[in-house]
Amino acid sequence: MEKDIKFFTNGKRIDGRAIDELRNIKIEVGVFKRADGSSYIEWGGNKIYCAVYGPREAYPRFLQKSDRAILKCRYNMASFAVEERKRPGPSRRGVEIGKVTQGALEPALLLENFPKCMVEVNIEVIQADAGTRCAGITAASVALANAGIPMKELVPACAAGKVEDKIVLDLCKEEDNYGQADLPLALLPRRNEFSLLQMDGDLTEEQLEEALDLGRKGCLQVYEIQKEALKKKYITEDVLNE
Amino acid sequence: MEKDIKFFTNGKRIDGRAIDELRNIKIEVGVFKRADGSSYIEWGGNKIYCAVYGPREAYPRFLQKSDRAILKCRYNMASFAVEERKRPGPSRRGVEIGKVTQGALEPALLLENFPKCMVEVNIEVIQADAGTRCAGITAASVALANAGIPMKELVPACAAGKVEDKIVLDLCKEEDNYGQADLPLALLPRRNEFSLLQMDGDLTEEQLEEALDLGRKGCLQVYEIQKEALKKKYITEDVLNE
Amino acid sequence: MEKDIKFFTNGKRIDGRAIDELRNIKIEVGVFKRADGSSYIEWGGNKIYCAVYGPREAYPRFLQKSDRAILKCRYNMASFAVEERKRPGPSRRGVEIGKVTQGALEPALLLENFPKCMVEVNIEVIQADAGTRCAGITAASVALANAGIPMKELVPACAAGKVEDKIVLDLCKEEDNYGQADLPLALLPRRNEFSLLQMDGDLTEEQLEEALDLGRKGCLQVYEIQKEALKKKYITEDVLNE
Amino acid sequence: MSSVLSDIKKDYIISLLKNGKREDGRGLNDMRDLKIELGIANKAEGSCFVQIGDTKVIAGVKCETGAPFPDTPNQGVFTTNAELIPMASPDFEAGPPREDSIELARIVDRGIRESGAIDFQKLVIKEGELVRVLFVDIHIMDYNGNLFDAAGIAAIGALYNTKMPVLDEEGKKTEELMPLPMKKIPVPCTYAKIADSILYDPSMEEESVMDSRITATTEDNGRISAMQKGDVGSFKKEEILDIVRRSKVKGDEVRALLKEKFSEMR
Amino acid sequence: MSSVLSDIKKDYIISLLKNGKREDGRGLNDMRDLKIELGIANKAEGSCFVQIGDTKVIAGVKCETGAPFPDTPNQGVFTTNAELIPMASPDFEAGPPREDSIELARIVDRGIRESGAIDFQKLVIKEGELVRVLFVDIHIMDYNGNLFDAAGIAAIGALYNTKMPVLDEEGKKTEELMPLPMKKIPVPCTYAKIADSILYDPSMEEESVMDSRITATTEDNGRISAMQKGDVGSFKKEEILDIVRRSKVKGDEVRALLKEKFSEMR
Amino acid sequence: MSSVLSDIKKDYIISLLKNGKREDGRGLNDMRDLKIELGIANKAEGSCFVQIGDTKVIAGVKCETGAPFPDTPNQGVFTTNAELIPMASPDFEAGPPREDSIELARIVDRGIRESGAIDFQKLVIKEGELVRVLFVDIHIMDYNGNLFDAAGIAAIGALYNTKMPVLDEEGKKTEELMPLPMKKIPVPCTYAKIADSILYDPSMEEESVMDSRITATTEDNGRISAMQKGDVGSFKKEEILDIVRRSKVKGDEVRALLKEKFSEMR
Repeated sequence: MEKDIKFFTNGKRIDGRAIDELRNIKIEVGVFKRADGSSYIEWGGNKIYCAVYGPREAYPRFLQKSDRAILKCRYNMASFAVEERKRPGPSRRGVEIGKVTQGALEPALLLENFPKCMVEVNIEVIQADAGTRCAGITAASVALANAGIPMKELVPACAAGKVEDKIVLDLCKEEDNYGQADLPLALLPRRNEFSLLQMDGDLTEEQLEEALDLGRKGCLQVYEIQKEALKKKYITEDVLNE
Repeated sequence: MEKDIKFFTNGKRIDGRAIDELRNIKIEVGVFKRADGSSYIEWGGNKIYCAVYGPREAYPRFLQKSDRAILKCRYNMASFAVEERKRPGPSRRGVEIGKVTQGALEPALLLENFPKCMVEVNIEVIQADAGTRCAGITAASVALANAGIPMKELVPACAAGKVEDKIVLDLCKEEDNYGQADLPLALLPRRNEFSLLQMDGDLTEEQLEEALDLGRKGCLQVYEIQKEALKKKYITEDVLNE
Repeated sequence: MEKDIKFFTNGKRIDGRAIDELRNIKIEVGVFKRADGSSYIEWGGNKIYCAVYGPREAYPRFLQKSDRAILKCRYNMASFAVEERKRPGPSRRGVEIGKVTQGALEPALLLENFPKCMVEVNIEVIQADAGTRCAGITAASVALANAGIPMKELVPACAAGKVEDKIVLDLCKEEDNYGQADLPLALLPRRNEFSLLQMDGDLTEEQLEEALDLGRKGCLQVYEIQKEALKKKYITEDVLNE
Repeated sequence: MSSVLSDIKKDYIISLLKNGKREDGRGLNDMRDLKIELGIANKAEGSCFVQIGDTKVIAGVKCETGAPFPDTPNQGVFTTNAELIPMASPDFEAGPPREDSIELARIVDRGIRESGAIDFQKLVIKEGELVRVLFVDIHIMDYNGNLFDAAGIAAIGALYNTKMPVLDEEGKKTEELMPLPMKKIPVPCTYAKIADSILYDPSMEEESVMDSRITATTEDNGRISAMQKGDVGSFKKEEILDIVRRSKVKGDEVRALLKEKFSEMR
Repeated sequence: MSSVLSDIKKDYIISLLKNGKREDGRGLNDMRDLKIELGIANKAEGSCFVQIGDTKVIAGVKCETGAPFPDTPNQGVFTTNAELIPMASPDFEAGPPREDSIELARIVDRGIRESGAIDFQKLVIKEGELVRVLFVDIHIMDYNGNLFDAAGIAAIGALYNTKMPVLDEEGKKTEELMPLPMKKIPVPCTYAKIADSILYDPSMEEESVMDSRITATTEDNGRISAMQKGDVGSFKKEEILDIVRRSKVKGDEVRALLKEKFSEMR
Repeated sequence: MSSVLSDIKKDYIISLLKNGKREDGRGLNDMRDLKIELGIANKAEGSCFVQIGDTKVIAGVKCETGAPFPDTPNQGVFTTNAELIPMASPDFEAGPPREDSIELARIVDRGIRESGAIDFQKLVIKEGELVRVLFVDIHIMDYNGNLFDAAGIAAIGALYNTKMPVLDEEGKKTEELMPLPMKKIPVPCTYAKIADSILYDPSMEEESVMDSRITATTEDNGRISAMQKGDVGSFKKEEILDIVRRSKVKGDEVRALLKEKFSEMR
């Protein structure tokens, strides 16, 4: 997995960023007609769409919960979203990401308002470039808001990582592939708790703490971008409605 | 797809037919005991069986329509029906042919007599030799009649095509593989409308018109053969019952 | 299939046994907590676990029988149970063995006591060494007893076979692979009838009779081991409960 | 069938059997009309249509070449597949019990493979590298009882009907055709046990009420090459030996018809 | 939709059509707004986003190399796949009617393959051994009627947008890029038949009540390269010829926009 | 479990936890009895049985040779599969939640792969052409909570237990056996969060009412090689750091038992 890469030049990272700097992020809200809520995110080289349906009656019936709605999250990568063509259809990786995405988003939603119902989140990656799961969660949270699903707070997500023994924010492709650790995080900003936490690589306890702190800062920046996108959507609509 | 083939010799086609001549067609009615209706067709080198079940209650339940029966058409090719062994089980090609077969047959049936029911058509190709979908529709229509499904009219089917810039009837294997266009048609004879229409290749508007006219003539000949087969079945049974 | 193997030396078989001698068999009862009944069998080089669940309501619903419980038997081989890794998941071989296992066990059970229910038998082969189906049936019958499923009698199973024109009991791997016939049997000891009977190879009528007789004797020895295992379980529990 | 109806039918069939009679008038040892037709599908290298009463089955053989299995480098490859297509029965439609078609295919497969009917070593083109690969595909067209015998007879018929291309030294197909290296004609005979009667060639009605089922496959020389007890139920030793004796006789009758068809073929 | 609601909607749409009107104010021959964007996914060798009204579709092309099919040793390999992902419609979720996506993919595939849009012989690297393998994957993102045209236009757009690596003599990728050997721009035009009216580019509402559907694919030269009647229903000869005539005109309009986009690309 | 019953059980478990107690009498940081047995399946190249309380898991390793992945020509291939077989739980029967077994396999896989436990470069036979291919298959035999730790420990145990054939220059197997090139012993420790308590090695009862779950994998040197939050719920930074600290201690205890077993093996 290791490769002879020079990750830092004059304190700048391989793509020119500072260690605590996010890639460019752009979020659009309400991009689809058919879905109840939707969003589009560009995050570095990632391009991801999200559509939300629901709440509606859950089926198959045996999935229904008598005290709240269930949340289904589907993460899919287009076959042409990566260098080597991916076989169309569900993959083991996609299934796992769908599962952790659900776990990351559900604590922020008031699903108890809708017993026996389901809310479906569909995340479609059109162009992949490291960090798709964080970008997908970020977009999904905005699409859920756009669908009017009642929520306690938005869920921003962002990875921290370790490269050449330095803790950095929001890994790019090379850092992800050849770095020392990757720590995708999702934050519940008001509760100040992490609802997504995965880690692969090699960290000391101190590095983990540093990475959690830096990742939290990144999430809070993403949070601002999420709010901006939603605000812009409302304002635009208000202007149009006048 | 092109090949150096001489398609015409002294005005005769590669298999000796005139341009508006069908291959030999033989239809048998009521060939199976278990099915509610059945038929067997030999059309040139094609050998195809058809069995019809129904009307009976449609399942799974969510498929039921409150105002009429649904028509399910399954087209299957035996693994040994073609030169290169076909993998057993459903194929994408078979799924599509099942779908256009259903579209071709349904307009002739009085499915509104049987709400919440289904009628199932099973087409099994034992030997394939160009034009299986038209032969299958032709056989299926006869099997539906044999099953006593109420219908407005029989549905004959037949392809027209273009070979060496000439419009010809009922393509044989070589003409199908190396010709310029293939136009499988199914006709509703009383309404004089086409209920199957597919085309691949290259036609001018004038050629399309010529092909539709020739195909219609072919369908009407097939129609006579269908009626003969049913008549023969009834007469034979009448004789046997005396 | 034939190979230059010397199957007998001084009247002893390739693994030192006499022609009517079983391999070592060890049965443990109640090895799992979650299952309603369970067992573990070591039979020669075979290591097999069995877990029984039920009776409980049968699903999917359309499988329910109004006059008795259904018996489902699942036979699975771990991917690492054989020399060449087996692909995980169900195999055609496993499906067939599950079916004959069900047919062998069901005549001994009083399934009519539990209409609309199902009893599930799960057989898991961890190490395979010829004769897994007989060992599985033997273990399953004990696990059914451990689960308290009412039964008329236990079902022991054991193979006979033909090697170098001699009828032998309980084939080992080499005898199974390179012998002349294999005859797995399950016995209903009280009725003195065979509820499993398969045969592949080449037998005369006389050899078949000899093999049935020898196989029956083997089954009766297995029967004693089954009863011992159950007795030991009860006694141990009684001692513990005092 | 509801269990009440089934019980009534069963009682009726048993009461007939007590007098040695069957619903369709046959004796316990009678087969329904057997019809065998070879070479009915000309894109197949070999094919066979078999009709037993109203049960109709078609088998086709396709020949390819490919690598042998690592553990049998000096043998051809042989695969049997059976399709219980919805054409044959309204019950095959409703989520067909896949396991029935697997059981059927495996029994037919073993009946041919283990009997040594085919000389697999003659199917080797280059040892360990290239061998003939045979596919037998069986289509159940009209299901009215006793699939096992219909499928088994159709498979062996299609194999004897097979003409495959002679290959040159490099393994390429030539125009010339050759038959498969066949050695034996194994024939399966299936019996239903109802109450204490054991009847040959069960009809669909008989199958629906039978207690158990057994198939015995015999060869020309009267030897037994395969047996399989199916479904629930059990058999006494004497019953099994009786079945084997009957199968030799009935197997010879079916073999005679097959041989007649094979000789017509030439 | 319940059949009562469906009937009411159908009556309303028909009453409008009697006066030559459509729910959304279009004429019978009008397409909704068409938007085409090329090169929207840079990991794909070619990509295209197409929007017709609120229907949104993305097509991506991936190029690999591999063995040709045995029966076409001198042609590249071409595969079309369509995904009616649950993102695009609440109905795609409930056990999606797989056959719809198969039909869609096959129609798009044939519309391109049979029209000779691609010079498949130029995709051969070494005859019989190594050829280019093209995958066109179509993602339906927002389903609001007329998938056939959106998917067909997206596929041809993505193919014209494709830059694939030039290969050296040994078939290895070089840094240089080259376009696909494209020859034609086939454009599909889809019509719904409702009562006796035939309307171009049906909306989702119109599709939900239509009697039948037909797609005609035309080329630059006004020739017809593919047709497909879909769903139930039937067409008179005159209707078919009328549809073909209309498709030539509408197809040219779409082609003009495609060509504009292609020229921007360079 | 019905939600009413679940609520009652949850209340009971929480009330115990307020006093630092658990249903089965353990402290928050106690593991149930751990039993490890190596070499329990002799057809596998390596195998391990792990029992944590009443949870029982078996892992087996099979070694083959094959081509490396194109993007890692100088590394062996490693695949982890987990089977939540119906033997282990009545719930696995009813259309098993496939995604649970995928998640389990992926977490175990990453815990071993990313920790550098195996020296993958030493599994190369001929760079870019032939490498060792390792399969770890995990069978859940009796499910009573905390599969993640049982599966992870079984996998690493089976890998250390593995003896694979030494290969000659041509890549052919010799009679000689060699161990896998193992470098580290990563051990996963899983915690349930219930109300505000965080308990090690949750039982099935505790899992059924937990708010969230987290697994931390540590190595000999006290470093963290993998973490995974599972299910719903969320964790404070302080909780995460506390979990990591506890995992170092508990991981060392499990590692000590593993090392003891490994040394017995020789």
